[in-house]
Amino acid sequence: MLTDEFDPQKGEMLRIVDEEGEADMGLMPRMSKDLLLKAYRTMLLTRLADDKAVKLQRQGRLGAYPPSKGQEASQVGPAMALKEEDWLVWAFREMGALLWKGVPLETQYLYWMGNELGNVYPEGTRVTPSVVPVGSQVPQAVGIAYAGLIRKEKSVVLAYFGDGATSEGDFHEGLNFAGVFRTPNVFVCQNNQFAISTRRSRQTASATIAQKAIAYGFPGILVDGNDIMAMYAATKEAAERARKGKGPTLIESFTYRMSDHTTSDDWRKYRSKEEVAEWERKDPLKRFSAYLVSKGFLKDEASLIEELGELVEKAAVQAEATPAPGLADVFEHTYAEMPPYLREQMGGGWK
Amino acid sequence: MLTDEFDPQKGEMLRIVDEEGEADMGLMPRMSKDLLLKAYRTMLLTRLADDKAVKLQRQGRLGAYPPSKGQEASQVGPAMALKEEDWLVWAFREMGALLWKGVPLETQYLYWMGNELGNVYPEGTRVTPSVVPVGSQVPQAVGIAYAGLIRKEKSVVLAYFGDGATSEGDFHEGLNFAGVFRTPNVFVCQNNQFAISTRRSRQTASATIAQKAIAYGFPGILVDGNDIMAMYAATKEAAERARKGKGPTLIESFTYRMSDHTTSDDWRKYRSKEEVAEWERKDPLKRFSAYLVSKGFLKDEASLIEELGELVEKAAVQAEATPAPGLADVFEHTYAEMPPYLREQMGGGWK
Amino acid sequence: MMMNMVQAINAALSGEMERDPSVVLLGEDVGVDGGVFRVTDGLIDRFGEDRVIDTPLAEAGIAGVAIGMALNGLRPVAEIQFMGFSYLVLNQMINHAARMRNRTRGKLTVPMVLRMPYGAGIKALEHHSESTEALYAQIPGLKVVVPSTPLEAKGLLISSIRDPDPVVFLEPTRSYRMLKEEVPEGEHLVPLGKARTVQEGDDVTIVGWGAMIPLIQRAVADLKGSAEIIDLRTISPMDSHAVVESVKRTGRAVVVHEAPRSFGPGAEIAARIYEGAILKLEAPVERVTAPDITVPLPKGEDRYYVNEKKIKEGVERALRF
Amino acid sequence: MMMNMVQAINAALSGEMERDPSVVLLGEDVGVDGGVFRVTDGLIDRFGEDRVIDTPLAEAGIAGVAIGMALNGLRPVAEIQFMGFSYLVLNQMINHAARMRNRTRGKLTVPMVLRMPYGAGIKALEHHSESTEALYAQIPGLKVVVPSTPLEAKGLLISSIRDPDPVVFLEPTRSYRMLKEEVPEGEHLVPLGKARTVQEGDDVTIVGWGAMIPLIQRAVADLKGSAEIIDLRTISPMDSHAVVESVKRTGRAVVVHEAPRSFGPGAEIAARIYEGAILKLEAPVERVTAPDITVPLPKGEDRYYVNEKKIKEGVERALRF
Ligand SMILES: Cc1ncc(C[n+]2csc(CCOP(=O)(O)OP(=O)(O)O)c2C)c(N)n1
Ligand SMILES: Cc1ncc(C[n+]2csc(CCOP(=O)(O)OP(=O)(O)O)c2C)c(N)n1
Ligand SMILES: [Mg+2]
Ligand SMILES: [Mg+2]
Repeated sequence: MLTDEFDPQKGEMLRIVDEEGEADMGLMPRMSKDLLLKAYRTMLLTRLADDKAVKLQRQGRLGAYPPSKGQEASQVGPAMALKEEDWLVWAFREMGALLWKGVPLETQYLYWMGNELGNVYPEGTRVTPSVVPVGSQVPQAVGIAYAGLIRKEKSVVLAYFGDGATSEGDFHEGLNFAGVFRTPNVFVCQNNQFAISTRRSRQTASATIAQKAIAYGFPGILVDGNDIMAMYAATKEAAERARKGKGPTLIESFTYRMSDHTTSDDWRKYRSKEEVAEWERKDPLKRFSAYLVSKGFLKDEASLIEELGELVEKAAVQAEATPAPGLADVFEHTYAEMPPYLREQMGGGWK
Repeated sequence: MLTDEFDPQKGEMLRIVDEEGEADMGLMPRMSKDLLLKAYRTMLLTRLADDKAVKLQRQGRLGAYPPSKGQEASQVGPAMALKEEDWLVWAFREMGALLWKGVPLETQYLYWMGNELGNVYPEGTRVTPSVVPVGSQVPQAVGIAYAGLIRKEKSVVLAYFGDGATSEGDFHEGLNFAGVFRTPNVFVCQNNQFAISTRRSRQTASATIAQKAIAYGFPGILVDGNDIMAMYAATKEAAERARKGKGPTLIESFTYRMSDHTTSDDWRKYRSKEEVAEWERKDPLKRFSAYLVSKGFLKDEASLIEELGELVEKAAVQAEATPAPGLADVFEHTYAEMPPYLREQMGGGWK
Repeated sequence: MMMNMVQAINAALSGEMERDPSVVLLGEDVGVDGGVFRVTDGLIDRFGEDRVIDTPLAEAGIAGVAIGMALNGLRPVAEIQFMGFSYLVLNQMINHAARMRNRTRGKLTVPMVLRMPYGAGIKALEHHSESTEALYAQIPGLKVVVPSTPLEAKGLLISSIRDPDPVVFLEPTRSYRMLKEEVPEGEHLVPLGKARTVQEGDDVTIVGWGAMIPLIQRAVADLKGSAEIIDLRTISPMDSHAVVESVKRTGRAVVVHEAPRSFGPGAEIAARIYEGAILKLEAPVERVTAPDITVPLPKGEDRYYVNEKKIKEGVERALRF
Repeated sequence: MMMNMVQAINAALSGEMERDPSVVLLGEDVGVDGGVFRVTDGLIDRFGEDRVIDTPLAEAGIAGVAIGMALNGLRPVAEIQFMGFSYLVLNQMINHAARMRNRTRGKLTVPMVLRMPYGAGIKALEHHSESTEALYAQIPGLKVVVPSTPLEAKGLLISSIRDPDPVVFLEPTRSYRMLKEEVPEGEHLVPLGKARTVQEGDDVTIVGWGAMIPLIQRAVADLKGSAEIIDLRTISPMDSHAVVESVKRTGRAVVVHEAPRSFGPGAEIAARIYEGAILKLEAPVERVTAPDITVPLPKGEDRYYVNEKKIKEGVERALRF
């Protein structure tokens, strides 16, 4: 059990591939070449799509947007451990995870462009919509998992949230319920060191976030969030534990937000260029590609970039071509059946 | 440091006087005979006043009331460690602590009889009024402590709450703030094993409540809550640490509610007579009096009981003699200044 | 069978749990203890602790977990122990439950019921007497339902459980054991969003709900003039049509609620009456409510609570105008 | 000095912090970052991190801590980053801040300000456009204040900070940088609980606040007939006297707010107008509001937000009646 080997209270962190791309094969999970390449592809797509979203925002073609840059391993690694019947519950900065789980890029763009259709995912995709109120999704994820138990499913529910979210009551209440009910939950805290401008050290005096699991009676593990192998391995173990009825796990993904909080933010207000440069060195994509290159798995990155770039452009075009919601759209989903006064309001004065 | 010697993660619990009244003198805090007798007196007064409150309720002379029985040491011990300038923040089941800190019994009765004057304490008594919404007082206690820091006071803020309260978001948010701001707070969780009918084991999967402090980066300690010496010693150490600017402490007082949750409750619905009898054996008053008797400090308990019984009767009479609030009372404290429409409402129709 | 409201609610819950395995109950002390008012008494024995769930003491968590359950195919009925503690769930209810349908254009929905005892008049502890139904009623996407009798409670609760949208179900504590009436054993449905005419009349329309209904009935018993009494049942979405049509006939209206006056439900009802029946109104709409103060502790409660006398005076003011 | 609303609020805060050492600020990102709207920019440098406090991300905690501070001699000004996240503080505000004075008969009080940006009209992210002022306004013991211009913001905020009771101070996001006006450098006070006549007129009274005021002004610019515009400023306790007196003169009233209609502040205002001026009213009170739906995402926002056209239509309906 990785959770036994790595004790967050001792500051121990699971890392499989180091910053130079060197792997500790003793810890390496079984992953086929195809799986590895698909993971890299998703991470790279995320990076490119993220860049594009920022550009679209700057051009006024997309609203405020929270970039994923630097967190691609932290996002994709856990999602890779999910089966189709498993649920993915996210916050708002998990583009890569959603891409892996089958939420199309154009749908994601649509959401950030300000269209509710961006919350409508392909039939059967077990992904909840974005949750902007920080932390609210945590107890919801526990409820989803509980329902799975009652309905005799074998599904696992993976919930993402940030380091900032761990300060909210909802985080606490959710994890506490999960501990009591032993629900099949995997909690992934993307500790990207900041909640907007607030540093992790100011967020909580707890030495690690992983050790907060001790308060809920289940294991917590600290993982290098820029190492996709480590994130995958830790989540896979946690998902298996959950599936076997052995309860939840808290995974702290130790990573870094390389860009602004959102496009409305300016990181230079609260951190130094040196600090950011230091983390650019630790870029999860670089590390992963170094590993893949060393293995001889990754050869023609340039043409991959080109291919994915085209996908990104297409998704943007498609999203932009989607018409804005009509009058009925904004009214008729308030209730299953529209109350008479609402129909009147729709008819008169709000045309 | 007791917090170093007793590790809640290993299940270690601080106990100084055991169930037979035998003391571990190596751990015994310095306490004068007077202090000991005053403590016993307060505990006994609490027991008698508590009994009386239940009787008054049964006679329809007092409203729903949450008995303290069994928790007298857990309440009085921490309060004993406070200085006059220190604050005491309570929930709703801390009669003994309030008596120690100077809130008269008749005032407490008045509150449970349903009169707001029961929230008005003698000038200078640094005690906040009852907090019924479970857990809300925790962040408030942190704010009080922070204000003390800003105002360059050396005061400590002691906050009580129950095992049930630890599940609330407010508990989490409050302790997390305290950790970050290193406020002079002492948090005493009276783990009386129940939140109404809900057992401690159902409240959280955490092995102890004391270990929840690990999530907030400050020490936690598990203490035998039926041992007044242990509760006093642990709180004294925590208060000193707080006063020195070394931040907060979480104390889990391991105790038992020997009576009903409130007079509206019936404990036979959710626990066995055997279980309750087992804890009656561990009665904190018995233990303390055995110790005092063995020391030769306590001689004439009967006349003490008589004296305190009279105090109790007098307090009840005094509380009952207090007139119900007048019309102006219920209106005029809504704001510092009464808005015109409220004055109108008071004038007409609500006479 | 003769039942009080507690029994009727219990019957509604057990009937629905019997009928539909996706119905689950959760809340503080709802299981072993049967709820602090014994509303869920015996259900854990019948349906097991997986479906009658004693939760940790955390209201936001309860609401959040219920939302999650509803998203994954269950029909949770969550209990908040008293309305005064329900402010803790407002983020979950407003930001999530209420708008899930809209924000996913109908793809994801939250068919849940949030039950809670509410209202004063029983000389309870602090925070145990709140009636802040307007907090919930103002949120698009939520439904707010209040039963006034045992029979109504059964019918409205069953409809609430089967409703595809989140319903806040407010149980007037004061009415829990006030009265027994005949309640059919099997299915009994009362539609949401439809007011009920408790008593027909021609001279004044009195609108109320929950524990106000029996008070209103007694207040007008020896009225000179005939009063039409409307039990609103669903505070939101409101059946203003029924109210307005009645007022068009009677020309006078009195709204009775136990919440404080300002920004209370009575303001909306009055506004809709004016908007819909202004040309037929012969008097201003009277609001008989609590004053704009915090609910006093028991010794002062009578200075707050609506009573027969205040209702009578309001009705007389309307008739006299 | 010419200032926009952000600068005026900043000036009010720094002036009060200068004057009174017990004033402290707390909230998410209010320190180093100067707040997400830069409202508190530079204050941490002037007053230090003990008085300009970057908190962990926990709204209930912020409110609870602020209450504690107020109980122990400080005058905290707490920021909630957006009104849509403020539902998390309702338990602390309703159950504690609002009633501390009453429940201790004046012995303990909570002089705090809870500031937050509110309102739509800026095509923001989900949950960043709420205007649920009625949630707060209905709570006895709380005051709810909304400034409409930079000058007003400075004067009202200073009064709010000095007020002995808890004040919820709502800053219309849309107005933050919309307009600059001359704001005096030193002390400038605007009393709470007093409405402001923005423009005098005889034919119709239009009541609004915050970001609605400039919209109303533009909407009536070329009106046939003269409109009296009242900026309510304090939603609660409401200066209904000013509104009612004006309507008694004009005989017609329009209430404009950007919150959804039902159970919104407009209902209470309308009810008080009817109650106070029924015999002088020549038309029903028009409510120009958002519809009863969730604030749409940016692409649909215009279908929700009140605009000049809708106001104009409302005023014309009132005039035509
Ligand atoms: C309840 C709530 N409070 C405040 C905000 C404003 N806000 C949006 S993101 C954010 C920081 C979140 O930090 P973290 O959880 O670490 O996630 P990250 O942004 O780093 O991915 C804040 C304060 C919010 N969305 N919800
Ligand atoms: C927020 C809130 N939820 C529910 C209640 C109802 N209630 C009153 S006391 C209590 C149990 C409290 O348990 P604990 O914190 O262990 O304190 P104890 O009663 O054991 O002293 C509950 C659920 C409440 N008062 N406040
Ligand atoms: Mg973060
Ligand atoms: Mg307890």
